Amino acid sequence: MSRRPYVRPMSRTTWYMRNGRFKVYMLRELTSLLVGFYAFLVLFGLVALSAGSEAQWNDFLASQQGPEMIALHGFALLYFLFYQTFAWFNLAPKAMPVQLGEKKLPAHFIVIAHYVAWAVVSAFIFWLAGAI
Amino acid sequence: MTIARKALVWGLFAAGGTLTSFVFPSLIALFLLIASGNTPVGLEYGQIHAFAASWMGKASLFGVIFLALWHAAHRLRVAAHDLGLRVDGLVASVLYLVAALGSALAVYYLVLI
Amino acid sequence: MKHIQADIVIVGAGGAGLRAAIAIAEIDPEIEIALISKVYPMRSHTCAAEGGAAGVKLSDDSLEMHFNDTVSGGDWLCDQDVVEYFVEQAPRELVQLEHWGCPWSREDDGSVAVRPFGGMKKKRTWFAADKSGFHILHTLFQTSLQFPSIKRYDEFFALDLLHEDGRARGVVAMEMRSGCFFHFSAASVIMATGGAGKIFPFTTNGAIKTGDGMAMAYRAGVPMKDMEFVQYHPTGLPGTGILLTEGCRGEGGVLVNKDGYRYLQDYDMGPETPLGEPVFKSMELGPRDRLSQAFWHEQKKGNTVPTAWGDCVLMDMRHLGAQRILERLPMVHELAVSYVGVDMITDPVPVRPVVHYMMGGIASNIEGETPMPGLFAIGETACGSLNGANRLGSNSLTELLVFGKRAAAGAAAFAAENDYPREAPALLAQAEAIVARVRGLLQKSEGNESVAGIRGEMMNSLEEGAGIYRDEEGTEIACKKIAELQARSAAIKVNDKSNVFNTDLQGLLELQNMLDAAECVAEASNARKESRGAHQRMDYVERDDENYLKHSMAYRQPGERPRIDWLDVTITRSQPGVRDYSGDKK
Amino acid sequence: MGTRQIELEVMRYNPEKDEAPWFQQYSVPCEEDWAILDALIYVKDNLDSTLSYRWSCHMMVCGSCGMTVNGEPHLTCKTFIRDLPDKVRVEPLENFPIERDLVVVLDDVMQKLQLAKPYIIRKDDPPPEDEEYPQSRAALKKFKQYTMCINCMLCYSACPQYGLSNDFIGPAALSLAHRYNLDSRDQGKAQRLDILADHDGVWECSFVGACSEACPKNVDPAAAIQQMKVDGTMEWWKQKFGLTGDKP
Ligand SMILES: Cc1cc2nc3c(=O)[nH]c(=O)nc-3n(C[C@H](O)[C@H](O)[C@H](O)COP(=O)(O)OP(=O)(O)OC[C@H]3O[C@@H](n4cnc5c(N)ncnc54)[C@H](O)[C@@H]3O)c2cc1C
Ligand code: SF4
Ligand code: F3S
Ligand code: FES
Repeated sequence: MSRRPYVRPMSRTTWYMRNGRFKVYMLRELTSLLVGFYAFLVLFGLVALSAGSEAQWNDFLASQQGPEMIALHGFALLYFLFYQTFAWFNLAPKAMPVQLGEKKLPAHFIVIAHYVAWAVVSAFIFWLAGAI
Repeated sequence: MTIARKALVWGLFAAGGTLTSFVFPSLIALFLLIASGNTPVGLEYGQIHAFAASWMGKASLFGVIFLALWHAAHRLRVAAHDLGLRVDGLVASVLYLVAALGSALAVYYLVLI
Repeated sequence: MKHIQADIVIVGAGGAGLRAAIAIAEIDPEIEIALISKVYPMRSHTCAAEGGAAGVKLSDDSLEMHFNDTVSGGDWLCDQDVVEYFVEQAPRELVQLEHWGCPWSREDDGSVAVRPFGGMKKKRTWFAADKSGFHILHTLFQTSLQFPSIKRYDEFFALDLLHEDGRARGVVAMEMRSGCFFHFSAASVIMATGGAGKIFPFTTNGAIKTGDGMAMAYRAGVPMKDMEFVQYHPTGLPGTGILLTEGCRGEGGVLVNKDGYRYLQDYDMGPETPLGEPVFKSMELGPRDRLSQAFWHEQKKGNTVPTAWGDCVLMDMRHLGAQRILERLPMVHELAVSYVGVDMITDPVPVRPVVHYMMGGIASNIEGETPMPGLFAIGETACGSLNGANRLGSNSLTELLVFGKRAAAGAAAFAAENDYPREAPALLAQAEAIVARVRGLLQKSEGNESVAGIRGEMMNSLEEGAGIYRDEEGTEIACKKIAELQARSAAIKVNDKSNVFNTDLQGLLELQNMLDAAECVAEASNARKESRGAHQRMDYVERDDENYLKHSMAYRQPGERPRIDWLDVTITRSQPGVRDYSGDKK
Repeated sequence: MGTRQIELEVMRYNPEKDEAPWFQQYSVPCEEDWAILDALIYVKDNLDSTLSYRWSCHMMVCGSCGMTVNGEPHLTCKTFIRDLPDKVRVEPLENFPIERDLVVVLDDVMQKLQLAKPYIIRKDDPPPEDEEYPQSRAALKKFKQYTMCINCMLCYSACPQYGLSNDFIGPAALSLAHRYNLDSRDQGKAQRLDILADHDGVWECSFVGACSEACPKNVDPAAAIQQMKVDGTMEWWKQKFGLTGDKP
């Protein structure tokens, strides 16, 4: 046979370095580490709470203080906002398009609706936490 | 059936993604407040304990932890694959197990409160 | 050489070939179909058709009117029994496509919408925005995927027809990816290889439209009918030749010259119609031959607009407004922006006539039968005499469907009735000879001519000698030139010696086919000494029903000029009359 | 109109001669309004007739001319010289085996289109042969976007998940299935979901989104796939609660 199709190898471990879009994708996927981390952090809080003593809880709070914690949470907040929250909202209209009659609701409407809902949810959480 | 399992896994993943996108920024912000020594009143022992003791509180805390863990586990599984770790069965078992364990612990401690 | 046995071989998987394949599969799933195409089916040029497909739909319309429009549009060179059958079957075929999922544009009440088209007295062109052919082709292709009896041979280049005792018996094809030769034998063969627009320099046709099927049949002794009738579409983009569909004018676009004057009123298509209110069969909704000829005169008068790509007139659509343009004509809007940098919402677009469609082709009849038993021809490669001397826009997509289906039935019946020996040594020898010819081309190591060079000369000589207007002297020169090029093409050397996807070799094979088609066009233009429809002679300006109400039939005579015969036109109820394109106003 | 000299760097591969692909340079005098395809045609006609590539319509509708231009998948008849630097690298589409020069092997994706069952599937009888299905403009709008796919396969070339595993059914085939699922005339959704919501179907997509960015026809396959995931999930719950008689 004269045919001999050539298969270009694709690196299984570093393919995402090929272009900016793929790098952003990997950064986006890695927010899952933060999600896991904070889920466990909340769990630790629960452990402290479940002991039933104020001291334990305060110890937990104290353990969360300090400049390195500020740096960690600060970084996490920004990273999370850009690569998880905003990314998720921006992609939402693709999964859940809204069509009213003959017109598709423009994607940015759906995105904006998400931001509004997010503001409300966040305000509620802060209110619940007594922060506002 | 594969269809069924994947649909369930993905459904929870998507729910977790949506939930964390909405809730986690505030959650992280609260930790930031704590870190900078400005713990809000609602997180002082009495109030937070009361919240976690209520049914509503328990349910929402569990929901957040469970969905977040599930979301993280599933996404890490995909990321592991993307990074070239091609032992999907093992990776999935470990990650989902951790998520399940975390969720079970959450239930245990919530019941204790 | 590999041998493939089928009951029916279809060459070409465009609209016509696919429609036929589906029809056969529906007639009897036991019939083995080999569907050969030099490109993947959805790349076939049917995908480029924009405007739509004609079929009577509204209650104020009638089969009679569609018949009359088609026959007068074709300047009475249509076979009227064919037209009668066509107009009757058209609506059913279009509904059939609807059932198969074609995304036709819709009216408010959920019924399929129709739009006006040039030369049509009523709105009867079914459309899917401005990608009608694309949607038809993809609907057919996707629908065909459910029939296991349709066995596809994609990217197989058919080389020549096999025939024995005057009967078609199969084809030889080359698999492009391997360079392997395949001998397909079958009881009937359907040619559906599309047109040959690429023999001209400016055309709306894609690279694949090289007249292969015509040439294959011609070489096998089948006559080419009415090859002098080449349709120029009046509104192609300069440079690339990309089409701006007639739908643009159907929606209300107008043509103006350099002074902003709607010049069509000077060519028997007036009076001027109000802007944005097109009137059926007048001004911009006149037939294509008339509009293209009007351009030629404007150019002679110096009324055209000079552009970087040559002389043009302007199509003004600004009054339609952004919304209508973007909803109904999104693709042409994008094409004009991309290829000539003009936004039709804010500016008029430069356009010029470009070669668009071959009315002529393999001689065939109402059944899709050719004079060679067992050989059927459909679609643009065929001349079933629906279109006469000038095709009306949107009739040909429907033609693919109506006669694709009809020929399928004929081919299936022929295959059933005519048992044939499966082993045929004579055919094998024929096949070997065909392969040897192609191998010879590939192996030749000397030669000072090139495919591109000869192709260029062929295109230019046709444009000059057999363009919108013709005369004795010009066609004579063109005939000689084509003959000379045929001889010179023997000196082409194929540089690429590879077996795998050798497009250099393919280019040469296509060029040979194009030269055969070009020979027919030039010779038939030379022979028809009258003016009719798309064939306009400056030395014989009148239509001559006395002598030329006949189809020209070109027969190949190896080493000599082809013999041109004449065949009577079938007339059932409409005697030749005057083509009136002044709307209903006069 | 001026011409501009463009250095084309074209990937060549002749399986009968070359061990591996390599690059060949051509210097092409391009007209300002040319697309890359025109430059390739110039090469074929004037410089080197042995270069192989696919093309036909030159009007962005046949889907033949997809290639990798400066690292990104493009239709070469839609990629204009005016938007490119003086040096342009042209390679075959990524993620497909190279047959020859710029021509890739498409067998895999052609098979996948078939998996999508891209035809109207009915449980009820269709209307009589001279009657249309009524379909409102709104119902048409619902799936129209997904009918625009020209099968150029740029999306497969862009999608890393397809690159990593050819088992993935992939963006165009899935969008095609979605197109029929959304068509008001079709009743075959359950059948399609059975195949496509299975192992190598929609779930293999990790929503990289590159497919939609590459798509020259704004089909947005990424959206189709996410919607199918939602559909698949809903269908699963429906089946769980016996809300659907759809199970074949
Ligand atoms: C730009 C444009 C717009 C048009 N718009 C309209 C319109 O609005 N309305 C209308 O009615 N008509 C329109 N037409 C005309 C109409 O589209 C064509 O006449 C029709 O599509 C031809 O279809 P077909 O099936 O005969 O051939 P094609 O679709 O051209 O298919 C030919 C097939 O033959 C195969 N083939 C060719 N040679 C070989 C070979 N050697 N070996 C193997 N296979 C081969 C090809 O691979 C292909 O599959 C338009 C034409 C053009 C160019
Ligand atoms: S979805 Fe877009 S990119 Fe993919 S094949 Fe279709 S048109 Fe091409
Ligand atoms: S790029 Fe691939 S991973 Fe999904 S969103 Fe598109 S198919
Ligand atoms: S050549 Fe047809 S899409 Fe580019």
